[in-house]
Amino acid sequence: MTEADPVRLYRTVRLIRRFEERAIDLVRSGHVVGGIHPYLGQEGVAAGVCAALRPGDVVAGTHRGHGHVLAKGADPARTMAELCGRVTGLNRGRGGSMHAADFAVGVLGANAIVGAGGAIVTGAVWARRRRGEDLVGVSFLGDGAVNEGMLLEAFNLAALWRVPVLFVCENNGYATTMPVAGAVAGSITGRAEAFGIPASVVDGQDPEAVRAATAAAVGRMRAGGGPEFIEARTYRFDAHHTFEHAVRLDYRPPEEVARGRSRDPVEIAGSRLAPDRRAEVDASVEAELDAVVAFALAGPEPDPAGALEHLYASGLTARAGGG
Amino acid sequence: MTEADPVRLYRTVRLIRRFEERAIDLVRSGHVVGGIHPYLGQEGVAAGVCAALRPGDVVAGTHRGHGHVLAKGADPARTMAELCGRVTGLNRGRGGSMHAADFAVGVLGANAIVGAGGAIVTGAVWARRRRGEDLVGVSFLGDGAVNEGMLLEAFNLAALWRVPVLFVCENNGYATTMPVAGAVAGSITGRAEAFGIPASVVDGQDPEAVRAATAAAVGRMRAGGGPEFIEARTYRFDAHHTFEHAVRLDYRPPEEVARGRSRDPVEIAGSRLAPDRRAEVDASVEAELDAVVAFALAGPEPDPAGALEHLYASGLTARAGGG
Amino acid sequence: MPRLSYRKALNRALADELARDEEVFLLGEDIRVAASNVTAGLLKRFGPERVRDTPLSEQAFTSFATGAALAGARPVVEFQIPSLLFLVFEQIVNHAHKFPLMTGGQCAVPVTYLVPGSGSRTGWAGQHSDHPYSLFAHVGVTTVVPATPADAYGLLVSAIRCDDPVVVFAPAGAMEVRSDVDVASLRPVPLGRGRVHRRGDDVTVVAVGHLVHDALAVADDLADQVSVEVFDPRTLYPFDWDGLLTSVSRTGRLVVVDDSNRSCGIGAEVIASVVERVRLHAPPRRVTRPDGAVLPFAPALDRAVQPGREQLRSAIQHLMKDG
Amino acid sequence: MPRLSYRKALNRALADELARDEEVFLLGEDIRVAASNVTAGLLKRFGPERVRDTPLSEQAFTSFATGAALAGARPVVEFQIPSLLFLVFEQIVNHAHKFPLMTGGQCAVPVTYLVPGSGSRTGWAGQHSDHPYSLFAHVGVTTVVPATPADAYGLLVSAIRCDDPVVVFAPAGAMEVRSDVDVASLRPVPLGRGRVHRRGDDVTVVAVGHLVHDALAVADDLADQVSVEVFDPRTLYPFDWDGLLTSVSRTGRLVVVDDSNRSCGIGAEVIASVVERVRLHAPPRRVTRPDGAVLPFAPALDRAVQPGREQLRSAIQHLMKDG
Ligand SMILES: Cc1ncc(C[n+]2csc(CCOP(=O)(O)OP(=O)(O)O)c2C)c(N)n1
Ligand SMILES: Cc1ncc(C[n+]2csc(CCOP(=O)(O)OP(=O)(O)O)c2C)c(N)n1
Ligand SMILES: [Mg+2]
Ligand SMILES: [Mg+2]
Repeated sequence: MTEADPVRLYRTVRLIRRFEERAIDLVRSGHVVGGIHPYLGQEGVAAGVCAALRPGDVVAGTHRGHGHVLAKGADPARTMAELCGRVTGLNRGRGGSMHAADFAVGVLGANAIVGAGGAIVTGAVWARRRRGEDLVGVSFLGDGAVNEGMLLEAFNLAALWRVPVLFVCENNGYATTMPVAGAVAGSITGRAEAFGIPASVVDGQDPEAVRAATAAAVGRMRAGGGPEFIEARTYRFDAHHTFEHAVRLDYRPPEEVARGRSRDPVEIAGSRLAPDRRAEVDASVEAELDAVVAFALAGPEPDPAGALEHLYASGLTARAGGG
Repeated sequence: MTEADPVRLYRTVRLIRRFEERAIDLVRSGHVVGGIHPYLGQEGVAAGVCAALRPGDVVAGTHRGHGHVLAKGADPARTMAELCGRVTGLNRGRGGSMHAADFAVGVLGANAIVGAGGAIVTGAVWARRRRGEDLVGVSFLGDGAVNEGMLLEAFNLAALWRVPVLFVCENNGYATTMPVAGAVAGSITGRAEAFGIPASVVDGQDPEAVRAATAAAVGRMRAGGGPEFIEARTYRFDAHHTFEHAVRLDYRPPEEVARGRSRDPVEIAGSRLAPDRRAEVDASVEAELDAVVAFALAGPEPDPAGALEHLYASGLTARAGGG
Repeated sequence: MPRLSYRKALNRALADELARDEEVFLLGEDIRVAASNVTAGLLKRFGPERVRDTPLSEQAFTSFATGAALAGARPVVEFQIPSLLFLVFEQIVNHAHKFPLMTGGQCAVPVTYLVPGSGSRTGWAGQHSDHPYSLFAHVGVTTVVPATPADAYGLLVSAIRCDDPVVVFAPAGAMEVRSDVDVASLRPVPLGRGRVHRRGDDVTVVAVGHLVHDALAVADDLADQVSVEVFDPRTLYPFDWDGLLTSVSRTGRLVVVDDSNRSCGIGAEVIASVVERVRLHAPPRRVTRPDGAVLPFAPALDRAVQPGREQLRSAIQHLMKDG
Repeated sequence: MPRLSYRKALNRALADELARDEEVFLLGEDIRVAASNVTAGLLKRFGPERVRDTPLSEQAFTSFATGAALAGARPVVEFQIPSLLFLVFEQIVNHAHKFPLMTGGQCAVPVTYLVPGSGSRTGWAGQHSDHPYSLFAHVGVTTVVPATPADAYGLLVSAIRCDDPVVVFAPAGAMEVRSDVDVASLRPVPLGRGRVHRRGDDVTVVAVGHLVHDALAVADDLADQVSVEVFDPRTLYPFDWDGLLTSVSRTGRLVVVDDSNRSCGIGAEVIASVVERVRLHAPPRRVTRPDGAVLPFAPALDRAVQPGREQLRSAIQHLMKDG
């Protein structure tokens, strides 16, 4: 969809929101081991960006990755099953929250290493276009990532070789506890502009604004343009990671958190729907998520005997570690 | 010297020129094993920059490093002895051309890894200033280095923490055989500006212009400013590395080479001296270099039994590799 | 006697060294708010110049530490994830480690790299669960893996005082260990000296890091069948060969249990170095991660890839049958 | 029969694979003009889309290759210096190697990393003389070190066709080897299969890469005293344990000569894996670089740090005396 579709956009935002809330419940109940980096508050970015993409386009996500995976079209049930480490998960339980991937819908994977996705998606888009496919790519990244050298190198390659990759920086104000001002000399958009990459800022809390900005950038890319950059200003409503629910880290003033939470993408997108339409969507999302959680928890856990399955695509079998 | 001193500047330029030519002779005669990256044509940059520094300032050089080492005040005889792998060399014959270092005069070392010096000199300057020393640092780098992520990360740290480091990019048009236009999306100065680092372009073939630009930048840094960036436009007169004397690599049009060579820093600096003064300097440089080469070749070669001396500063002795 | 936790022991070592030596300072991500807890309270006590929170620029801040060390400081660099050591491998191995020899002894690089929570933190999956200590033992960077709170304190202190780079791995599996320690009795523990945790006559079990506790448990379990000596090398490079040979010469049997990959791991090194010099009664055995291990997300798979007590027990029993 | 050089064999392997499979392409620095010679003529024949010269951005182009491979391409990435593998260690080990398992088998990453001239090129000093193959054998990335022109051809072809990442080390000490080869007879050589270059009864010498030629020379020299079998593993990971055990079970004696650092090197792995399964007549021996080796510049020092024929000869002789 390159046209606005407020219902679909709202549904995606709402789905991600409730998916994350349910996932946090499953962290609390011990079903999701290791915790998650909740996407709460940032839903508008993934939803808006992916609303402007086609199924054949590819995206590379981040450690805060569920939103990207869902917005690009992965099955929420298999995504949740992955978080629960079940064989029915997207990655057969091998990846978990930080590595959820669904190549079938163009999700090259969440990635636990900050700044790592940019070069990977650039290579993937380049290789498929060389083969004649008409696609673009999106690299999601956080404000922390713009300080990683490997990402800046990727900006250069994409710009130089005119690979149509949209770099979407979700500026939620912090890298874990580090505020942007303490980490970014210059500006975030300036980082991209230095490589000749057109860069703009968008209100990341408004999914429709994000969609429109993405549609414009992607339109230029499909028309033969090189990479583009969007800084989506957003706010993380919850913890950096669920471990923060247990350990109190003191880095965001309460007033700031309140202000940040006051611009809620779910409300912003929801306010554009008639109340009964919105209620309908909410109910459908709720029903879907009940099924999602049920599916996830019903999935079998993987057999430890197959712990190293898929380690080598060539079929090589690794020597065991036993005595 | 922050004042112009045409004689001293010319002497430095001339010394580096003739040092390199003598070193190339020693490569040909087999006394310098492994070859060198000649600095021919770029002498004005090292000479001009270091003319604006104080003895207590520190510099980090590159693989094309002899010019930086000499201009900062290292003994040419011990530098040449290092190239010849003698115990009388700056590094006792352990470093060679690509690692020549002289901490006593603030040379933290040539460095064989492109882009690596920036963060090192930033840390060194920061640590010494924390101790109350009043110094600045210089990181020399090539046009190829501005594509290295580690260097871009260093720009960010230096800018953020306002460490007075002058990044001097010697844009000689090529990284080995790769022209700047094929490697740098955006512009070289734009890379620094993206981090809020003031950047300017200077004629690198004019040592006095380089000195003046450096003095201005260093003056701002000593007055409490953060890092600065200078792009010195220069030209490499000879091969990327002496191996190119044997293997013909075809990447620079002959007209371009002729044009580049027509602006010779030795001539430009020399033309500012009265002819007899210039002749005097030339003679003194020649005499010095005769002594330099004699000293270098007279130095004993290191004893293989001590091959791993200095491996560990803590005194740890490495286990041998023998059977 | 108060119970000292491993985590608190690291914190105390940092505090004591910061207090003792003005040249010690900390660098790392979120160390201000002590996301890993090992830096808790240090910002308040020592201020932001000595507890420096960094942007996500691991390569630059690692080499910044190298530079600071060249200038006489003693930086401690904290990494949030073991695989970040992959990202800065070049900076440690090619620069920090090589500078003393390359410069012919002109400098020392006393940097400590600290990884709190190395190895698997259940649920952190593939990119966060590495235990790459054998890599550093291979390149010859001093490598420390403390098993107990007192050793964590004493080895970290010694690492900071060492004139060479030292990597300190604090295994996730040991971070929660507590023991009865008279805090006033905490002392530096010499690098390169192992420790016999349990005397035994029949077999020497070399156990690394958190696996020391597993080895002790297995030894106790098997006490009625076999007399097990548990040797904890504490430092993997340089290794305490004398200490180990003394033990193995007496027992004549060797099992190694180590949480790194099998091929070219420290387990291989221990076996090779022993059999080069001691004739064993039975073929030695190793219990390790499998070759090429990538830790899968699902907890049961994750556990299956790590060496466990069952495997160790079976290795000891088989070995006793063999001779 | 024509004399085929090792260098030319690599060139031919690249050309044949580029011709055979449209998905094969090359990435690297100065490969356009073939600074290392192994890409000579390829630009002209296959064009700049398939022989892609890159900016100095090793991290980005390595991950670009990962992305392209995820999209079905088969990139070959050339590195000019062995230590550049340190710089991209994260990109290879944490991404390319881990993607198949982490995604639960959704993808393959068929990238070949080629290092022409690994190990010491005399006079290139500390940062250019590494031989880090054991690091890749530890992490479990397929690692190949061909000794002869025919194996260089055959293993590089197999590496390119392999569905997993493969690192191909072409030792500087082997690059100039030429042998009589019927070019029409060149064939892929299976990965993971060793080769007995010389049959013998008394001792098995495992020799890696260029050291195969030294081992053969020593074996000939000692022919009147001892019958030496020379085993060339060719692939270090996965290792041909069956092939080696067959040899050692017959000879009952083992010496390894390998150009990596001693601690946790492939030499240690070979010894450990053999003594776990075979009772030897005499303690095994290794000839390696010393622990933590950094190659000093001066040629005599550089040589002293590398394993040599004298050391191998003496190791064999001592071993024969031992039992
Ligand atoms: C290269 C790297 N450095 C550090 C980390 C540890 N880490 C995980 S998330 C994170 C913060 C990332 O901040 P940002 O990019 O702004 O994304 P956000 O978490 O705000 O979504 C850090 C430091 C990592 N995973 N990778
Ligand atoms: C990180 C890194 N990549 C590649 C190389 C190999 N190399 C040595 S010099 C050089 C070219 C450097 O170009 P530039 O920075 O412009 O400096 P110049 O040689 O022109 O002085 C290359 C690619 C290296 N030494 N380090
Ligand atoms: Mg952020
Ligand atoms: Mg250049």
